[in-house]
Amino acid sequence: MTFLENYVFYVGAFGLVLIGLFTILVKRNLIKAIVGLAILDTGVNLFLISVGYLARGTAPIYTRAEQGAQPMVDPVPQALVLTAIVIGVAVLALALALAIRLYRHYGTLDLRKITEQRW
Amino acid sequence: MVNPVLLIVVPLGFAFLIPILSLLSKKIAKYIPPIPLCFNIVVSLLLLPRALENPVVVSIGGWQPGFSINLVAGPVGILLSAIVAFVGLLVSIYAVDYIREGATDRYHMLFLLLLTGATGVVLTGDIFNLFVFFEILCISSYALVAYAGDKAGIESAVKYLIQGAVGSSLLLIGIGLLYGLFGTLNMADIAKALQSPTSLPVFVPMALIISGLGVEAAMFPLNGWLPDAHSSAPSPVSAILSGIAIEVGLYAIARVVFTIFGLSIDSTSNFLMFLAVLGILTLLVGEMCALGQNNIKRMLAYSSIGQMGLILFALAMASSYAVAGGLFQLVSHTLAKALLFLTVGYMTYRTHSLDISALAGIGKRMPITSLAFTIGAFSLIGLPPFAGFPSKLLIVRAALATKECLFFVLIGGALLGTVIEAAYFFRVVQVLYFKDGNTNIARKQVPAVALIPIVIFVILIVGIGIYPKFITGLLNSAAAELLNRVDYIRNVLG
Amino acid sequence: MVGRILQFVLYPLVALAIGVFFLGLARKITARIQWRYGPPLVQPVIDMIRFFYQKSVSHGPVFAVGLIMSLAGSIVVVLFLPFGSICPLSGSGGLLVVLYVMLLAPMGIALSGGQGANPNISIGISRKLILALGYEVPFLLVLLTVMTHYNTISIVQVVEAQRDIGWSIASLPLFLSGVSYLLILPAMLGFRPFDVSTAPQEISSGPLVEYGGKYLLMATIEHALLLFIDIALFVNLFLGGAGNPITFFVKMLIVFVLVLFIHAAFPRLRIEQAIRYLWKWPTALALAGLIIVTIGRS
Amino acid sequence: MNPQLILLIAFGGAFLTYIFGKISSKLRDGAAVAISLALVAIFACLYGRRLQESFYWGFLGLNLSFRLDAVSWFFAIAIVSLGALSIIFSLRYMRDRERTDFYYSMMLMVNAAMLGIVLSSDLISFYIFWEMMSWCTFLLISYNQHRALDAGMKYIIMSIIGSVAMLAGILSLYVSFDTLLIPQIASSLATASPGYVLFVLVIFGIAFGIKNAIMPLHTWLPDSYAEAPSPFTAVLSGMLTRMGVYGFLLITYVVGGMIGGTGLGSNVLKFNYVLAWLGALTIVVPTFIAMLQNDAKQLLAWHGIGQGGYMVLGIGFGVATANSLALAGGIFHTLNYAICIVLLFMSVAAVQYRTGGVRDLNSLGGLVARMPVAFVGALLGISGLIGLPLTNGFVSKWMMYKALILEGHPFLAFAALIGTWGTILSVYKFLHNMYLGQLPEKYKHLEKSPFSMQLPIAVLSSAVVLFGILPGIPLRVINKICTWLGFSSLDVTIWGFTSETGTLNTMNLLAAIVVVSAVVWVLFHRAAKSVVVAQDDNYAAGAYVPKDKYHYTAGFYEPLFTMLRPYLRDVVDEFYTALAGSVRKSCGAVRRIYTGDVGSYVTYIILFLASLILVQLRWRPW
Repeated sequence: MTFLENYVFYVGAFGLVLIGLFTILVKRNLIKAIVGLAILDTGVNLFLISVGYLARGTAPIYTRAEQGAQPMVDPVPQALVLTAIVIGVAVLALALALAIRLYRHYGTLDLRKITEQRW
Repeated sequence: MVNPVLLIVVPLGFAFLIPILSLLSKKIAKYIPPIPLCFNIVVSLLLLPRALENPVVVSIGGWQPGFSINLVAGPVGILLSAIVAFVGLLVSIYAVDYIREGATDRYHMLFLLLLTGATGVVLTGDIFNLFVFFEILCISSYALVAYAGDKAGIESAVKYLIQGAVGSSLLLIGIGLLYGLFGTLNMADIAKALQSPTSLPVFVPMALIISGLGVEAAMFPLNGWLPDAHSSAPSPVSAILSGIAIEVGLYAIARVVFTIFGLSIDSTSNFLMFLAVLGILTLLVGEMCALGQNNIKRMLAYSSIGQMGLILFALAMASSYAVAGGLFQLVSHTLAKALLFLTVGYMTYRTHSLDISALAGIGKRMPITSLAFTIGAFSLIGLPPFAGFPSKLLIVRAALATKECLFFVLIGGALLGTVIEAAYFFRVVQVLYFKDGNTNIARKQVPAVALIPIVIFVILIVGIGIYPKFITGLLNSAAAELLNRVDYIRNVLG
Repeated sequence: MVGRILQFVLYPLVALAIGVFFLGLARKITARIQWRYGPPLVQPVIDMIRFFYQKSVSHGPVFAVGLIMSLAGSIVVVLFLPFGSICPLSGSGGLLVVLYVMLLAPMGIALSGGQGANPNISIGISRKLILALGYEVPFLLVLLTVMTHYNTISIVQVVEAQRDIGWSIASLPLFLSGVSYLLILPAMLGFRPFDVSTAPQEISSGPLVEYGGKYLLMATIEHALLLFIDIALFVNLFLGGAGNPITFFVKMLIVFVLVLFIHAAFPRLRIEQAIRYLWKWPTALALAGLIIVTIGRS
Repeated sequence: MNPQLILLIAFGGAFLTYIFGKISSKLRDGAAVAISLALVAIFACLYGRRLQESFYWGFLGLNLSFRLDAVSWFFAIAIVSLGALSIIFSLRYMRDRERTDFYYSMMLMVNAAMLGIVLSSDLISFYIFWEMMSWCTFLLISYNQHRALDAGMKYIIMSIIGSVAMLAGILSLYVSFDTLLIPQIASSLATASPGYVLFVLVIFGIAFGIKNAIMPLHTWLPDSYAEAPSPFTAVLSGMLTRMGVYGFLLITYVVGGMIGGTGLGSNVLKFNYVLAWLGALTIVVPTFIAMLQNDAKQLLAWHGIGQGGYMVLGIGFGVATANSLALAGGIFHTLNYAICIVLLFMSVAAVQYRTGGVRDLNSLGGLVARMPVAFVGALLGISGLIGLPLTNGFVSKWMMYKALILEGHPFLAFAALIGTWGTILSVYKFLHNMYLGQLPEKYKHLEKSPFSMQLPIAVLSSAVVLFGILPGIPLRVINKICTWLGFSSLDVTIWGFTSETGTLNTMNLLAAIVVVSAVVWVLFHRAAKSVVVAQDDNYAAGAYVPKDKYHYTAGFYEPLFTMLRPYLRDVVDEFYTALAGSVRKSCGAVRRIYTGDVGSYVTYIILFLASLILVQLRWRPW
């Protein structure tokens, strides 16, 4: 099972992405759709981390010079993920805030009923 | 020596200054946005001569290019950042009077953030940084769409948010794949390493990035959010969204396609052809949807889709004429559409209705505003002597110069779109001037503060229409920069 | 020079005399065919003299101006038509001008009648114009056939050409046209079965109803000249004109009597029937002639 | 006086008029009249001058330039004169209307734009002025509100379609030859492939055909003419529509730069034959449709289409057979028609002004007694339209007929001649129902038309007669146009033509008619006197007749109509209307893409991405 060993993170990441997308597509409830967004985000973040992951690598921190040429994971994706998480959180917070307002207006969170803006 | 970083830092700083200052006084918030935007215009103009010679490349943190985040202020970047600042300035002046209700300090803060994001997108040379600025732009626009807090606004914002979030996830995946392939995020670096854009491993990230950016740039099947968001937002926000946000998205697509993936007319890939077809499809769908609209702002929103399609088509032709024409169209659309939304803002404010038929007879009650609307509409249709004419002329000319049947057919579609566009805009003009309507509307002009930006837009539209040389020089070098990948790489990497 | 001026003066008078003679002849022959005795041949002359001295009723200046215009138009047309060897205005535009000057007569009557403000007049004029549209279709086709065949727009040249090659009506394509012309001639002259516009029993003579005295005189002269013009045109175009006025007159007389037989024998058609007829056989013949001529030319 | 300055005056005048209007309406009227008369004076002084002026505007690297030669002078003087007369006519007509500032400045603007069209020497400035003319016209047509709105929409949509075609054509020329100067394009096209020349002809033919309302492209015209404010209708019908004729001349010049030398390509000839036939079709059908109309302006509008057919026939045929007589006839007819139709519309407008906007032919009558000047204008106008001898229309029609017959195209000639009969029937109805017959009771005390209306009518009436008697005056200029186009020169005399195949001498004709009329008049005068009686005395014989009832107008040609009506539908218009309806419907269908359900939008995004990747995986097209 070398394939799974090598690519397990990718499979997991894309699995999460697909689950997220599926949730957004299929679920009528806005909150569930937002949860789908969160899952999608997580999947993407996991994917980014996997890009830079090195099996058995250490943290990319040069604190002790004697550690020498030990394999390290790529630090850049981690930085990216940090940013992405922050952004994701902002989006989620905004989405949930909007959901509350939307519920006040419509009395429902069913996305298929909230179609006043169309055509 | 002016640094392009200032273009981003100063508005960002002022944006966060607003909530603090508004602790002192509620009224002060609305006067703050013009300050950094004025500053940005000045800086852009100061940078312009240098940028025209050679793009100004700044690395943040003093790292070597390729390892650090860098800003590339070439002619395109400066042109667009100047436009962003300029349109932003005019809209912020307009908003001084227009935005009265709700938490005005937050509005102004979000507004500045949005413009910061837009400026960042056009200046950055790092693809992840592009994503970050895009998110700044998007999140603030979600919030701004919902600003009024009414039913339509909230609904549109939610839908916009969901689609936008999906889009940016796709963009991020694409960026991740690119990083995985090339180990770098610097656009020039990636471009240098990337050889064949058609090989499958490269195509997948390209497809992801284009789909992701396409959501923001209102490409045809990806633009479900646009008519809702643009029509439900407060008018100044609509003006910015239609005038700046989607253009920035389109710029990002062009930058990615031309610079990173190196597609050009003489490359073996005919993906550009696909984009051209998609552009015309977008154009036709937008114009056709706009034709039957009764809601004026929704009509304008669909018209924006159409215009985006035209610009996309022009950019996808990838000849220097075509790209110059596309950028010209971008400029003229920005001016005209911003003008239209600003005028419509006060018209609908007076009539308390977004229905086109409710605007009947407003030409008599608000003559200057109506005149401005008419000029904006004529410019969008592409009638001389307004700014839309030379830009459309350049695009048609470029399409005919390709001497390819496909482009002849496509430009035929574009011209058909123009006819439809003429049909609905002329109908509105008739309603404004030649229909007797509601006499209850107060015979009241737009307040002077709001009139200033409107008049400036009108002057610019007429001025550029009569004397296009005013900006064609800049546009030509911008087009050259956008198309010349080798020079871009050399300039950035030294 | 004097001869030329004499031509100008005398020719219309001769034409008028012939026309008036035809008017009398028409009444006489019709009467005889219908087993009546009929008025004397000079009756029209007597009438005209009486009209001249009779008081009349007017409806304003247009009422008179229209008639004058109409009469003047007819006289000018006469000047354009070769009569034997006499043709005072041969070099001023040819058949095309004739075609257009011929318009003055109906237009003038219509103008004057319009001012008469009598429904009978309006109905009559409307019928007259419709009928004109009806016979103009074959008529124009016929004229075009002739002009195309001889490649000229001058009547004099048409007549001269026939002197060399024989009568037009004897050659194949123009035979069709000639027959077509004959078929529409009653309509052009306003004779039965095409007298819808003046139908006395229906609309009290239509355009003429308000005319009395000198107005009626002028209308009569106009009609007399019309008889001359249409028949003279036929003789010129199809029967080779003539070297001298006498032959010309004889030819005209024969054609006229032919028309009179039709006039006396047929009842009046309704206007739609008339149009339908005119647009059927005469048009088909004329069209056939024109097509043959055009093909022959190219 | 260079062309830029003239245009500056023209456009500046338009703006000034608007500004003056805000100050005082008297000032505005004065300014409008002064500017339009000044333009007339300028062009009168420029007679026979040739100017060529290039000035750089920096318009996308294109040279914009102006020129003045025979053809532009000919059209320019017609534009400014008719424009000035319309402005003078408007003074009273528009006095108590709304938005007169707008009206006057737009009138001047339209005139200025038309001047720009005829003065421009390169296609891009031509196009710019063309478009400006289009949208100014749109605004003016819509001015009357209500039904005018639809008319305006119809106009602008067709106009935009035409100009879009033209834009494509112009830019295609630019891409091919890298110049837009008309003379240079003309010389470059001489070496172009015949197929390309045909493409240029067709695409410009569509643009100019729409403006000139050639048969399948005519549908905008009747409504626009009928609904526009009448003085503007005069301009619209007189010159603006005829910019199409100017366009055809221009395109003839452009593709026919080689007429003198190598001869025209066969495609050019074929195209012009087709054009001539379309012209013939345009003559016949609309003039017959005109008979059906009961609205004075609609009736004249259909004649506008029909008479346009004569011009197209003359020009197309003239080019196809290299016959300068037909060509000159077509051009001359443009001028003649313009004079006549402006006269007719003014006469209708005068009646409208006095009767409070009535233009229904069934409710007027007998106005000759109340408005003699308008009647004379109408009479001369219709005479010119018909082409009665001694009016200007006669000469131009004669020229075309002669050319058609002698070149062996009797069928085209037949179409033109039968069109004349259609014209006679319909314009007589127009004249009769409006001016002749019984004066309705309510118009018994109508006032005469005011002087500012009588003046233009008088001027134009005399022009009708003057050009009919002395056609040589305009024909000299037209002759120059023909030689500019590379055609052989005509043997023009002041009173007509001399040639072997048929001479035209209007002097003989004039002498004959005048002398004969005098004789008849003397005879008439010598006869017993007549008494003027009320119109109804004779008919009613003293009995009571309801006075308004017995004016025979409604269904004037009823028997003919019942026969022809099924054939005289405007099928093209119906087709376009259906087309527009289905376009609107399909647009409505396309809108359904935006379902409002965010799920479907996300589906679009996913599907787009998935199909991109799958297509590339499967077929690798990119």
